[in-house]
Amino acid sequence: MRTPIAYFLLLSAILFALGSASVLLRRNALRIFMGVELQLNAVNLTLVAFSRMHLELDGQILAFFSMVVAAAEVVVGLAIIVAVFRRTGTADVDRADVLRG
Amino acid sequence: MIDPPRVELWAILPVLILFGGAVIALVGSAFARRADQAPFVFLTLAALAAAAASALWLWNREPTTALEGMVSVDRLAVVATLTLCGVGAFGAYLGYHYFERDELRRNEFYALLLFALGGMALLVAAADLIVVFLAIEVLSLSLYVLTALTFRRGPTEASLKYFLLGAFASAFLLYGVAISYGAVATTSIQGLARGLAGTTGDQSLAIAGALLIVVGLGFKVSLVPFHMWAPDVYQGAPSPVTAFMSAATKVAVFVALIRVLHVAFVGLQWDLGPAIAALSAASMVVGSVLAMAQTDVKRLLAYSSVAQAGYILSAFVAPDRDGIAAALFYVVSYAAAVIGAFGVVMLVSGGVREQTGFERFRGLGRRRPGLSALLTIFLLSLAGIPPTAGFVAKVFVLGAATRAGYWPLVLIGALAGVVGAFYYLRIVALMAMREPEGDDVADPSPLPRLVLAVPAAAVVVLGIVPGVIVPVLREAGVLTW
Amino acid sequence: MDAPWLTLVIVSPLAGLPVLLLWRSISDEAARWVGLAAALAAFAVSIGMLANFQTGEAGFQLVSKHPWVESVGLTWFLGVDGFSVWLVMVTTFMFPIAIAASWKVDHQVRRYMAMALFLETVILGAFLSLDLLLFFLFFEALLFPMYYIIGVWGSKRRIYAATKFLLYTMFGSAFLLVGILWLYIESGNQLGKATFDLTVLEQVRLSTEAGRWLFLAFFVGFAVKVPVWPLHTWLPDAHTEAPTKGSVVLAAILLKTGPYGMLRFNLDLFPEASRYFADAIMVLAVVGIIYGAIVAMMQRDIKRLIAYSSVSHMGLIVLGIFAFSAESMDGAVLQMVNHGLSTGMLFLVFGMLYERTHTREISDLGGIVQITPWLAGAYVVAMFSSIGLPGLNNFVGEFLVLLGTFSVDRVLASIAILGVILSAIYMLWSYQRTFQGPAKERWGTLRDLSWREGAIVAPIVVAMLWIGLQPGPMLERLRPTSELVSERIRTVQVGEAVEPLARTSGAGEEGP
Amino acid sequence: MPLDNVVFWVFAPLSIATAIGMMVVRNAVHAALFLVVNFFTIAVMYLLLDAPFLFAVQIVVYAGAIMVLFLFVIMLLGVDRGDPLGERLFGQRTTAVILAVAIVAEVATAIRAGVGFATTAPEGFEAANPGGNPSALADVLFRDYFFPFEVTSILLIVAAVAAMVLALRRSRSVTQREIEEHEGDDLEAYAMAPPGAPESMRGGTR
Amino acid sequence: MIDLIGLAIAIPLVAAGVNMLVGARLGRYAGWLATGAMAASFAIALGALLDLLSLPAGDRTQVVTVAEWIRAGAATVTLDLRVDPLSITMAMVVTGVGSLIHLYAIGYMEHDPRPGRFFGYMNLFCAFMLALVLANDFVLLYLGWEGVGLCSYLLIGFWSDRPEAASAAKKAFITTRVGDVMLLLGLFAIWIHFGSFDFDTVLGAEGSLPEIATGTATAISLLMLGGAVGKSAQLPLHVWLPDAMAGPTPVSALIHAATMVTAGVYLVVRTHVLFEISEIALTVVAVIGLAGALYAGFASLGQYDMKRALAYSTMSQLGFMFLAAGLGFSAVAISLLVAHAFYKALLFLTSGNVMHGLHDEIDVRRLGGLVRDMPWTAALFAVGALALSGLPPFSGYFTKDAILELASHDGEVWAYVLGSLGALVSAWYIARLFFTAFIGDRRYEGRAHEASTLMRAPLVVLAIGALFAGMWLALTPDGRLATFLEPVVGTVAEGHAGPSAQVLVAISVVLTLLGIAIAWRLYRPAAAERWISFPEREPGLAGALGHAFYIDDLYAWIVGTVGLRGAAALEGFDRIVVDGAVNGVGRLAVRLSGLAPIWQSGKVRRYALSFLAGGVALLVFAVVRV
Repeated sequence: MRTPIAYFLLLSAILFALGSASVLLRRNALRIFMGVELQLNAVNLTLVAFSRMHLELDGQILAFFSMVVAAAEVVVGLAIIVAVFRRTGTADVDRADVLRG
Repeated sequence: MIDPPRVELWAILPVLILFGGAVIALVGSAFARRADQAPFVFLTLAALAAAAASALWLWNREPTTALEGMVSVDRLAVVATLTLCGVGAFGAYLGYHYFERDELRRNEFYALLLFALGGMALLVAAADLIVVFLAIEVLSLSLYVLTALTFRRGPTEASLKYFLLGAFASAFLLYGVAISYGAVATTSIQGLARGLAGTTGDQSLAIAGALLIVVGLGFKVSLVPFHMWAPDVYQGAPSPVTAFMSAATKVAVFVALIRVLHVAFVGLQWDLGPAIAALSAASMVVGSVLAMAQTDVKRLLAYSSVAQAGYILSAFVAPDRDGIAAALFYVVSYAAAVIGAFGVVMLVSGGVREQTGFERFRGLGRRRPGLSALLTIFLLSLAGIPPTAGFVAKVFVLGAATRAGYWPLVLIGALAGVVGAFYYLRIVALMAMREPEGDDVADPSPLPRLVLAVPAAAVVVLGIVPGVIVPVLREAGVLTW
Repeated sequence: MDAPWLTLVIVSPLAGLPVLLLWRSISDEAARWVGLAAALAAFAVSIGMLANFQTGEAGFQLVSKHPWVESVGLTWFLGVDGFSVWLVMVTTFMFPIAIAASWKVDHQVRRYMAMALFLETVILGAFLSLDLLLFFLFFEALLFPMYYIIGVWGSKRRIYAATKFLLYTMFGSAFLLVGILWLYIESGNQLGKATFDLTVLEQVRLSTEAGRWLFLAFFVGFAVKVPVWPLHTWLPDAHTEAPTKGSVVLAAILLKTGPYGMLRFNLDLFPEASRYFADAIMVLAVVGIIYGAIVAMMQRDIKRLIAYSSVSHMGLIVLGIFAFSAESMDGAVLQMVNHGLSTGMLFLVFGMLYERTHTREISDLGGIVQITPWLAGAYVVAMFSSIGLPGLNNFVGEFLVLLGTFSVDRVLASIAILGVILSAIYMLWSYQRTFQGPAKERWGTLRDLSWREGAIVAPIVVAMLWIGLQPGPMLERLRPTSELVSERIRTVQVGEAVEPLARTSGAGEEGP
Repeated sequence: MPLDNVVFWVFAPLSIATAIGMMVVRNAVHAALFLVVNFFTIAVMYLLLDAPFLFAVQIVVYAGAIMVLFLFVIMLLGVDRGDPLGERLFGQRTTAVILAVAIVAEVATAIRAGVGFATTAPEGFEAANPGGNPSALADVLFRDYFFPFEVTSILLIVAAVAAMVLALRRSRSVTQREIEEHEGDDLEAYAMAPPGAPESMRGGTR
Repeated sequence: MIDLIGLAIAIPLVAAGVNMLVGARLGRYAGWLATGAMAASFAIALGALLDLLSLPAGDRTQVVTVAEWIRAGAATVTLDLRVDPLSITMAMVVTGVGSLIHLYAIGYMEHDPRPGRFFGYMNLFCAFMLALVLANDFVLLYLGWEGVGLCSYLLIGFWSDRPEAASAAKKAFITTRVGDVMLLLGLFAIWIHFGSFDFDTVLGAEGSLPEIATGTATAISLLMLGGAVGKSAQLPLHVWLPDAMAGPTPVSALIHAATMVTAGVYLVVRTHVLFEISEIALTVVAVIGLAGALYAGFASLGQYDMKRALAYSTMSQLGFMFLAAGLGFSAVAISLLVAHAFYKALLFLTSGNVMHGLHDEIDVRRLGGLVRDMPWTAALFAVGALALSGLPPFSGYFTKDAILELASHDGEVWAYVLGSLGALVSAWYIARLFFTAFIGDRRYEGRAHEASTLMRAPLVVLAIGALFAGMWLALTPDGRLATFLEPVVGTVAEGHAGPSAQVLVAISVVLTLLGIAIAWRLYRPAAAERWISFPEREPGLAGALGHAFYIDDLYAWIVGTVGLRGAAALEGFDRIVVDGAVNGVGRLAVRLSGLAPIWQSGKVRRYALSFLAGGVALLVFAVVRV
């Protein structure tokens, strides 16, 4: 393959940035969380690209682990969001501001 | 057919014990949902004791890495594990008292506590960034749940915030790991050290990776500007959880930071130094200043813990065993003081309603001389006033920073200490120099006081004869690769 | 007799602490007696120390040196020389008096006494430690008990005053800490082994630049405690709001840690910088003398007035130190003791009056002298001592300081001497308004000094007269040290490298 | 123009586009679907990078499991009405965009220094994949990385516990109206006293 | 006896201690104790004097070693005492006149509630005064110097419930302190130059002049003079003396007439060698003295309060002493000092009698004709007046007029002319006092009762002294004071300029009589209402005289208005600016901290924002660092 590795890395950087941006911009907890997922995927892409560059599989392994972690996080995260929703009836994080100052 | 890996389970005996205890507690809580909690406490304490014992047993091992270089066996890990076990014990007892008093049956508490401790014990022994990442995830997930454990509005909100930002942070951490992997083609901590040793040319990639990792870990220890979750979460979480979280997390993550900065990226120390110093200074200043106007003790302590993290970090600019020893001493004394402080707050605040405003502490010295005396000792240590451990610790870290030539940082630290004295002693003044008002909801039971007298004694003893642990810590500061 | 005298002196006040801390149900009366007994014990021990003090020795004596935290080079390194010996004595002398004077404290007596004894210990430690970190430890440990005493047993705005005192002095010691650490590291770089040992640090050769910066760091730390103008505003508040004993200890002893620190550390460690900054500091000191006196004149509150008079007197002490002449240094050290006695007694006697009248306002008082002649008499003695009447203690100190300064800088001395007039003005004027004039009938029923109070005041008067007429024993003990130090300083040229100090008795060797 | 280039240049823009879409659409469900597509494109990238196994896992785990879970929760909570795009936090949007751009720029600079924009991956990746990518991965995973693998199991247990504890709530779920009623007591318990405390609280400077 | 001279100080000191501590229990015996102590120390002084006289003139300077006081650096101060003709003369005056006044005071203070305190202070004063005159060391002299200041403060303010007394005491102490400070500076200068405070080292043994530059000598002498001026209430530091009369009359007699105020003269005479080295200083002394003599003389004319009038007269007499010292006639200055001690004490005590007899009435406008009620007192006052006015053969003549005589012989015409004017004025004002207070018809109600014998006896002794001491001291061959003092003050150079002695005698007698005549013309009984109503007719002149030409009022304005305003301003500066800055910093910090909620808004996305910003910042650092 002749596509420079950097392209993949840049792509993942862009995706990572978009992910963080949506964390900052969305008010719905779920969608914030989606942004985080996007970030994790971007990182995975970086890992795989580097593993390709270094001609070794560790990167892919790491990506694999990160997927598992992502899965676990999703479980917990969604549970928390559900719990909050049940408590307050909304998933809008801007309304979760009892604790401040 | 592949050759089987070397499985040296003894190397992670403490971790195994903790996780084992966690699983047992979990099963137990699953079957005995309404049962009395006492057995769980004893189980937890037993597990902690066993873990501590096994850690001690590891003390004299030749420093090495085990499990295919994933875990390092060294005295740093041992010391950290012991500290964690101690903190865990107090956390467990405080939690027990807390939930018992309001007849809340939260038997999962112990399982989650042990899981978190297991993750921390793993973190302090991690010899590979991927293990660091996984361990962080383990302890974070446990803490998210612990934070929410009373399911009142505050805890759930705190948990949500903690989780969202935590996930955000772990993405950065992972990105950092990935980039460092890209830069050096390994994620092994010692491998990174070897890879970076003697490399010349532009290190931007590696530095970027290192800094992203610092961001990820800095979030956990609430360094400015990654600290903003801390006040909300500390205030929102149940007091025993706050106590445990604020003490244990810092111990574990700072030890991990030691491994990352003093081993993995030690080759970049001169590049990273200023960034570390900046973070440290920012944390000390912002934390102290913002704490001044607080009128809720829990929240005030949260901000103060931000400043404290800054102090600990200031020792990291000196990449040598003395710097490490200084940081370790600070972490230990901080852990003792802060868990004690939150413990007292828990007793004063009157159960899950968590009334931690200043008015609860007015004239406490008259109503509850014992509690106020304890809290005073802890606050003095946090403020770094002799003869308490906090003073010695502050001298150690600032001395380390001075040795590294960062005397502006030292000056900032010293002056931030003045601000610190202001808000810590505000509470002392509140307790000792004002007349009590309103009804007294403080917990009368004597046992918790006795338990909290232990960290108080530790704080004073360490303040007068720090020599009892300093040699040990310097031993722990010797890192080989 | 050979004993670890200094260690004993430091720990002896703690003797009473276990009782006070552990015996929760102790009666107030018993607590008072325990406190007094411990303080007296400390005095007795310090007498023993004095007896073993070799007259004519310039260097440190009765040195005891034990490693404490080897890893950082912190040592339990105590030593006494001409500078510190009398400060120790005045400390142990004033504390029993101060405690006896606070017999009237009625709430939380147990804690009060415990704090007092703890305070005495740390003050003594500060005066005796030759290890910079040890000194700083004590220097910082001073703050909390004082803060607590002011804040808990003080008068209306006590918390404000206590906090201000604490923060202000901590602000100063922040710089001090940085300086100490810097020096510590520097010693490590130069001597291989980093240390806080004063006698070793004297050997460290500093660049002129570094020396000056360090000097400033140390100086700020001590200047706040002195207090040197314009860092003085914490003093009036603290003095005013503190309970009588607090004011006495604060004025008599606590302030002395500042000039003592300058004398012991700034001059020893940074002679070049000391010379370089001497003129500026002397000017500050003189400003302090005049300024403090004039502001004192306008105070409506006796305690504030005395506090500002302290600013003035402490300025004189700093002047004496930085004039660098042997006479002025002798005078300065003597003046530290004298100021302790006279201002301490002023606060003491006024405190007794305050217990009767419960007002500090000058305008509320008047004509007291006809009602309580003895109390007034005691006040007059203290007043004239602080005015510097020959035959009483202050005169000797002021005389020597001004004489020594005059031999160095005529102009400054001639300005500083105006303080002598001003002190007469504000003291006599306030005396006239409070004690003289027609007696207000509301005070008609005041009791005169009781025997207890008389017994408290008498020792101070005796000491005043003794120092005033026979200062010889004191002077001859501190003369060698001051001559040594002033000789060294005078030989230093600004901008040149400095020869390390050679002490007659190498304190470094002694001890295990 | 070699095939992989073509593929990359087709899918990279698509990936970015879908990411943006995920970010901007109002409806949560649509956002989730955008995200699924995005995951597909990333999977394709894996393929380009000779990671067929991850390609599979990506599709199965992410696009399959995780996103379904997301959609499920969205439906469960009924928050698919979508949330208003109007921004209430001052300067949030601008700053966010600036920061995002900054990240890309910085990472790009770092990559340029560390990797170089032109360098293509060396050939001979097959050598690292004896017996095909999956089995080779297996070798590495179960030898070098067996311990982290075990740790992930712990992680999953914790996740399970967490979900259990959080989901099996004692109290029944409440409606919006009841919240409003109970708001009060919770607030007085948890809301902060406004900073700038009353005089009585002030120990300090005045 | 000389070696025991220390006891002359110790005995009154001990008595003072006893009186001050347990005086309350002693009751009226306190006075006897004090008087006894004074008598004892008088006896010792007398013994010392006799011993001294038995010695050859050459070694009449004896130093009694007592103890070392201060030794620091190069400075050494001793408590040694010096017995030489000058110091013993002063000691005699102090103890002699002192004893008499103590005796008198027993009667005078019998109704006072706190005699113990009073006599304690009195004895303390005598002890300090003796230390002053017997000191062999400038610092010890300074101790006495300040000590007498203290006692003067305590005694003026003895009736401290009277506001004017309290203020007067304070004023006296502070004003003299100004002089003391100059003296102290003088001592410093001496030490810088001579490296010692010892008289022998500084002043040189007899004859041998200390080697010292004229400029230095001038500086030192002028500083000393400053001290002397303060203590002796000379221009411009004289303002405290008239007010000091608020104290009990014996105090005025002892401290503010006989002894303390003469300390300045003693100092100048003692250090005359330094003054003589620098001619300027000497001239300044003479000028100040003469100016003071005239100024005070005229001021005295404007006073209606007997004691104030006498106070100004004291000042004027002291002026003459300074004049003498300034002209170099130290011996004469001392003899005037001695004589003045007698008659001025006498005058004060008689006026004390008046107060005592007329319950503190002292305003001549409400006196008059006292001669009938208190003949003794009137007679004694007359004696004192004659002595003061300088009619031969009374003391004043042999002392005051001797000065003028010598001045003219030396060709100091200005001094002679103005001095004679002063002499005339002296005769005038003292005669005025006698005429207005004692003759004519009564202007007071009731009867004034004559003083008791106890109070009269000492007065008689004083009167004898006032009459003949001058003559005896001046004429009798061996008693001649000048010769006795020669070893210390050197010989008085007899000049021969100007008219002959007989002419001068004639002139002085004429002038004195003229003064008395003027007084009679103005204040004779017939003219009573004229001089009483004088202020209404001549407010300007009367005011000027009465207020002593308003110098005091000027000072009062400077200190009380300008000074206080300035001080108040500085106090405000301290409170608002200096302290305000400190508190401002604190307040600012708390304000700052109060801003937390703006950012710590509880909005998790804000948190994420700052998080991301931090990360970006670190990355910036990572890439642009190089």
